[in-house]
Amino acid sequence: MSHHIVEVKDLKFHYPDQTPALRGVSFQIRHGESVAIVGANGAGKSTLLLHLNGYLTPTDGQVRIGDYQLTPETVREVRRTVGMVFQDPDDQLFMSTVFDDVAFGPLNLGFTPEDVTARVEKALATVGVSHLKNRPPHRLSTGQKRRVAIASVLSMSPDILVMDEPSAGLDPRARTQLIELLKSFEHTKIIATHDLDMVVDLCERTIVMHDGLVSADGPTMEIFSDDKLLAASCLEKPLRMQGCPICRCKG
Amino acid sequence: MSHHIVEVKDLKFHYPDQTPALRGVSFQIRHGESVAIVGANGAGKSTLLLHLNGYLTPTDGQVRIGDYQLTPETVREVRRTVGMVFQDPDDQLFMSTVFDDVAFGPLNLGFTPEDVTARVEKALATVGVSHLKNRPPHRLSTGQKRRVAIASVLSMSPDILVMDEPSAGLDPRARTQLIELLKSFEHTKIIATHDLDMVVDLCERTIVMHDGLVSADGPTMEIFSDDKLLAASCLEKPLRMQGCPICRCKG
Amino acid sequence: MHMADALLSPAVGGTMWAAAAAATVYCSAKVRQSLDDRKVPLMGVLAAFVFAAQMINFTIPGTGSSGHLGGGLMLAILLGPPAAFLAIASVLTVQALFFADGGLLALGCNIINLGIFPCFIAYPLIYKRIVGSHPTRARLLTGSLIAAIVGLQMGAFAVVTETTLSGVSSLPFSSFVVLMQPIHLAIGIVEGLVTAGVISFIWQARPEILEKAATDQPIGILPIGKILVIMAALTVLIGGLLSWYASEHPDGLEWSMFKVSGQEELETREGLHKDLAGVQEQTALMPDYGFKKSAAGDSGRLGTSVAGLVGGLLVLLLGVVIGLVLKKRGAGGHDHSHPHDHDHSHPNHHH
Amino acid sequence: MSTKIDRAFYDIGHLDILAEADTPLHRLDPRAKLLTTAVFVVCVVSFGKYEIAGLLPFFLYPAVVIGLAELPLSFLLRKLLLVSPFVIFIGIFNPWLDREVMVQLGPVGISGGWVSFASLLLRFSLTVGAALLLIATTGFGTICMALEQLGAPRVFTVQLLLLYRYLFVLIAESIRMMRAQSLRSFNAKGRISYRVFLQMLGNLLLRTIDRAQRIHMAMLSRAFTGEIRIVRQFSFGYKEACFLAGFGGLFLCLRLTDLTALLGSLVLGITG
Ligand SMILES: Nc1ncnc2c1ncn2[C@@H]1O[C@H](COP(=O)(O)OP(=O)(O)OP(=O)(O)O)[C@@H](O)[C@H]1O
Ligand SMILES: Nc1ncnc2c1ncn2[C@@H]1O[C@H](COP(=O)(O)OP(=O)(O)OP(=O)(O)O)[C@@H](O)[C@H]1O
Ligand SMILES: [Mg+2]
Ligand SMILES: [Mg+2]
Repeated sequence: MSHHIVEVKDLKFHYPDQTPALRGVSFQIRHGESVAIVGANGAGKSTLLLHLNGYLTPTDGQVRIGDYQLTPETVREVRRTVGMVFQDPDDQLFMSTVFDDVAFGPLNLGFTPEDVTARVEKALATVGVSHLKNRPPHRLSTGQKRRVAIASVLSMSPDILVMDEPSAGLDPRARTQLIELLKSFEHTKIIATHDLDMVVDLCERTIVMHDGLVSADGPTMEIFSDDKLLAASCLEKPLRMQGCPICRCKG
Repeated sequence: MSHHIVEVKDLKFHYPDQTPALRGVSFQIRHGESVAIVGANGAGKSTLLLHLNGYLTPTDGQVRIGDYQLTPETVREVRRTVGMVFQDPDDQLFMSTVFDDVAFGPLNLGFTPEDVTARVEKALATVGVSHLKNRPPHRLSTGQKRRVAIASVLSMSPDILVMDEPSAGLDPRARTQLIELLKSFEHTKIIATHDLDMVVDLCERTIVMHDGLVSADGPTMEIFSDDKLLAASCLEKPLRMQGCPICRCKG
Repeated sequence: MHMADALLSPAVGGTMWAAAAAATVYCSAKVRQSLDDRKVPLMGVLAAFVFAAQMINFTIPGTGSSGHLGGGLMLAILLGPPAAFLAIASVLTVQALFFADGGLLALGCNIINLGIFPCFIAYPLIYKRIVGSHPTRARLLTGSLIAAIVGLQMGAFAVVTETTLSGVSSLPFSSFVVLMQPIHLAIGIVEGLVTAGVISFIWQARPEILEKAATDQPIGILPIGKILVIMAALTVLIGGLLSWYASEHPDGLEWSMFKVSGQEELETREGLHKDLAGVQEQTALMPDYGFKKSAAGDSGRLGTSVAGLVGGLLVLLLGVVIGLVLKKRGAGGHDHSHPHDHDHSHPNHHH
Repeated sequence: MSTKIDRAFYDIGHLDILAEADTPLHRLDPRAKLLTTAVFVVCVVSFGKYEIAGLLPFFLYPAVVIGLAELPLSFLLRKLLLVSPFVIFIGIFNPWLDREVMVQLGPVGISGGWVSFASLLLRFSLTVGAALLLIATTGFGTICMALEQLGAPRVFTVQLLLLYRYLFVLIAESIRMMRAQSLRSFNAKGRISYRVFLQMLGNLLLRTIDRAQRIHMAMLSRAFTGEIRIVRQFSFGYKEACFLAGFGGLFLCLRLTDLTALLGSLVLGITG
């Protein structure tokens, strides 16, 4: 058994129209790590995440999650291990009430109705939206939807949380609350985002993608101090590190 | 003639399902001003913007744009004056090529084909995407789409640019480029956003909305130094001001 | 056009309901067999798309009226017959429940009229034959136009048949046909043009979508023979119903025809109805309009009917009073106002 | 923002909220309400073409339901007023074709056509009203589950649930697109030409298909195997049986006997 929970080796992927979205990506992630994936629009972040739960099948290369090499046979096991939170919560909340949505995963995993209910209650309580149980998702606010989307994944007790732009569209307060919530989780976390300030708060390690390749991989603070690297990857320093606009001093 | 180019007086609006989205909003904006509208999710920002070009009709109250009181008779003139950029560029780019999309407004305004072409070329050049002219919009990156959306409005030579979350979904570099681009425009600008750091860079004045009402209106720096106000409106200090040791002491 | 409960008799409505239910079960089984679980969300979301698309209207040049997408044929092209049939059926169910389009009993008719014809006749037998797997603009246009027109003509004819069989409308069969078919020719042309336009847009932008739709469906092995058998069975059923009705209620269909052609013979009808009155009292769930009508001049019957009216109004009044009382009682104990979701309640506040 | 569908879209949201109320009627097992509504509709449409008196007592049911479920009458009436144009269109031929005088009220002779037209409108408001009440006291999701328990195929009910869920998302999307279009159109009433219409629709469809793909991904990543499962706790108990038997019996009784005439002649007899 490998001590790496996620291992990606020389991953390549072409979309059907021949766009080469990933051109050879490799990295390993250990249990309990919290890793950010950053990079320009179109760098391949979302495409990479979709490989981690076997939704896309690599054109070339391998993905190993926990003890399993990702293959059509193991994909079910892998999806149980990897909880994926999508960018647009409307895509993820497809059932007609919050309860049904959060119960969807556990039911598919074959739990008894009592177990399912217990899991749903627990997941909703964890993200603090138990009172929304019977609401239809289309009547939730953006922040509430995001929390329910996270609960819908937590209810399957995944080992790894994979998230695509979790802070998009949230107002500043809701964003801070989300960051606090994610901080409180013990899961291995992999977060693709443009919100570099959230990365500073949440992830000790950052993988920079550029044009379908990993252009850097290291401690977050080191990455964000490397001006040359940032410039080459269409990134900038996190805002809080850019200096205060009022007193013009460096943070 | 008023010297205010935008004047909103006691604006109230209920959605058909009786959600009171605006509960009495008033402000004036002068020629050339750049004003941010900030507030929590659901505060009513987008709803307010949709009144500025007469898309929504107030339940009560008035909107005056330039010399025109907004009425069904003047709405044509008003829409020509007010260029609106939507949050999701996919909503705005509905034609099958970038050129057709940017030409859509001028054609409807009745310009000759030569004029239309000239306007399109100019607008595309202004936002720096002339090379994308013949591409279908659904094949563009997020940042490119955003630029084309702005061009599609610039081609009608509006006096006022109204934008809803222009920086959403952009990578850090694209965001900075957008801010620079917007800075270079001489138009009166009204920008609804959660990106308070962009507000600091772009807008000398900020209107804070809370629950369908204006809870503050003043110079951006003053607003963002008022911790109590921010807390009451579900906001936080812009990120760059959060990291500053000097301002933190002040705050 | 949607059939409505109010225009239906229980016999016709019930028969069509049974047919629609059978078709739904059949198509569900087909979709499950295909084991393509990608289709599950696609069907639901495309069905929702039909509603969204219907909000966008275009102006038909020179007429001042506007046209929009119907959706049946387009769903068939994108999803294949069985899945498209289910999607159409779910669109119609939502319309029946929320949009006051039709009603619950008429749902069966609507599912058959607007689902079977585009999915199992117009698409496989016309559109697919004309367009084939290598579409050109011209083929797409011809195929969509003819398929849409034929589908809607059949649907319209079914509406006329069902309405006439039900006997609630006085509109004679033939003039009803003359009224409906041309209207639906126009609707069909619009539908065909829109479908062709949208499909060629998709073909240009993302051909792989249509290629996938065209190849992965079990459409090639779609049992045309079976469908023809089902259609034949339906025809026999409707035909049987029609003739049974015609003999049972001569003043339904035939009388209407006579009236239009000016061969109305009141005397014979009178006689027939007296004979039928007894039968009709026993089969109380069947329309007994002939009976009431023939007795209209009779002062005794009129007396009863005034009494009936008075009694009916009394019960109605009683109902209103009961409703009000119940409502008052309820209002005492409950808070009526449903707080609107202001979309800014941050869940943490509720911890 | 005033097309029929647009309006109906907000009404759907409103019906949704009504269905969330907590009254004895709302708590009833949906199957009982569904079956009762079915009996109601069949009884109503089984009346003869010229029946009016017999239909009136059937308003008892909506009155009781509105009362028990504390529904806003004005809202329901407004929805009813959006009478299906088709019914009017077909029905209005009756007075025109069927002119034989049927009822003589003093000097005024009322033709069979008018009587049958009135009857048609009564049926219409009863049947459509019943459907609205069902939705307003039950909610769409619950009705779908009831349908399934009554034997509807799973694939079909799942369609219904997904359709309903994404109705809101997609309509909001198309409203935003029309908004963008109309703001750059400048002509009166936001007319859309065929060419532009096709491109809007095409783009919307592309986005819808992409969305379906993302939803599928979301389903797969939650162990979806082609089967949608739901936990539900309905029980068809004593209350439900009473409701169904009580109202069902009442409807059949109203249909099969001439109760109203009896009551009416009783009253007329006393006063006369
Ligand atoms: N369905 C698709 N078909 C073809 N090409 C695609 C598809 N989805 C993405 N691409 C292309 O693949 C590349 C990587 O896209 P991806 O969505 O992974 O980028 P990203 O890093 O997530 O960008 P963003 O920050 O904008 O979300 C881009 O060039 C994109 O245009
Ligand atoms: N079409 C609609 N129908 C009913 N209510 C609506 C509609 N659109 C918005 N609302 C409601 O109106 C209020 C104001 O919404 P609005 O979209 O203006 O907020 P916002 O400030 O733009 O929020 P965000 O920051 O999330 O974009 C919210 O309570 C919202 O739920
Ligand atoms: Mg992405
Ligand atoms: Mg908004």
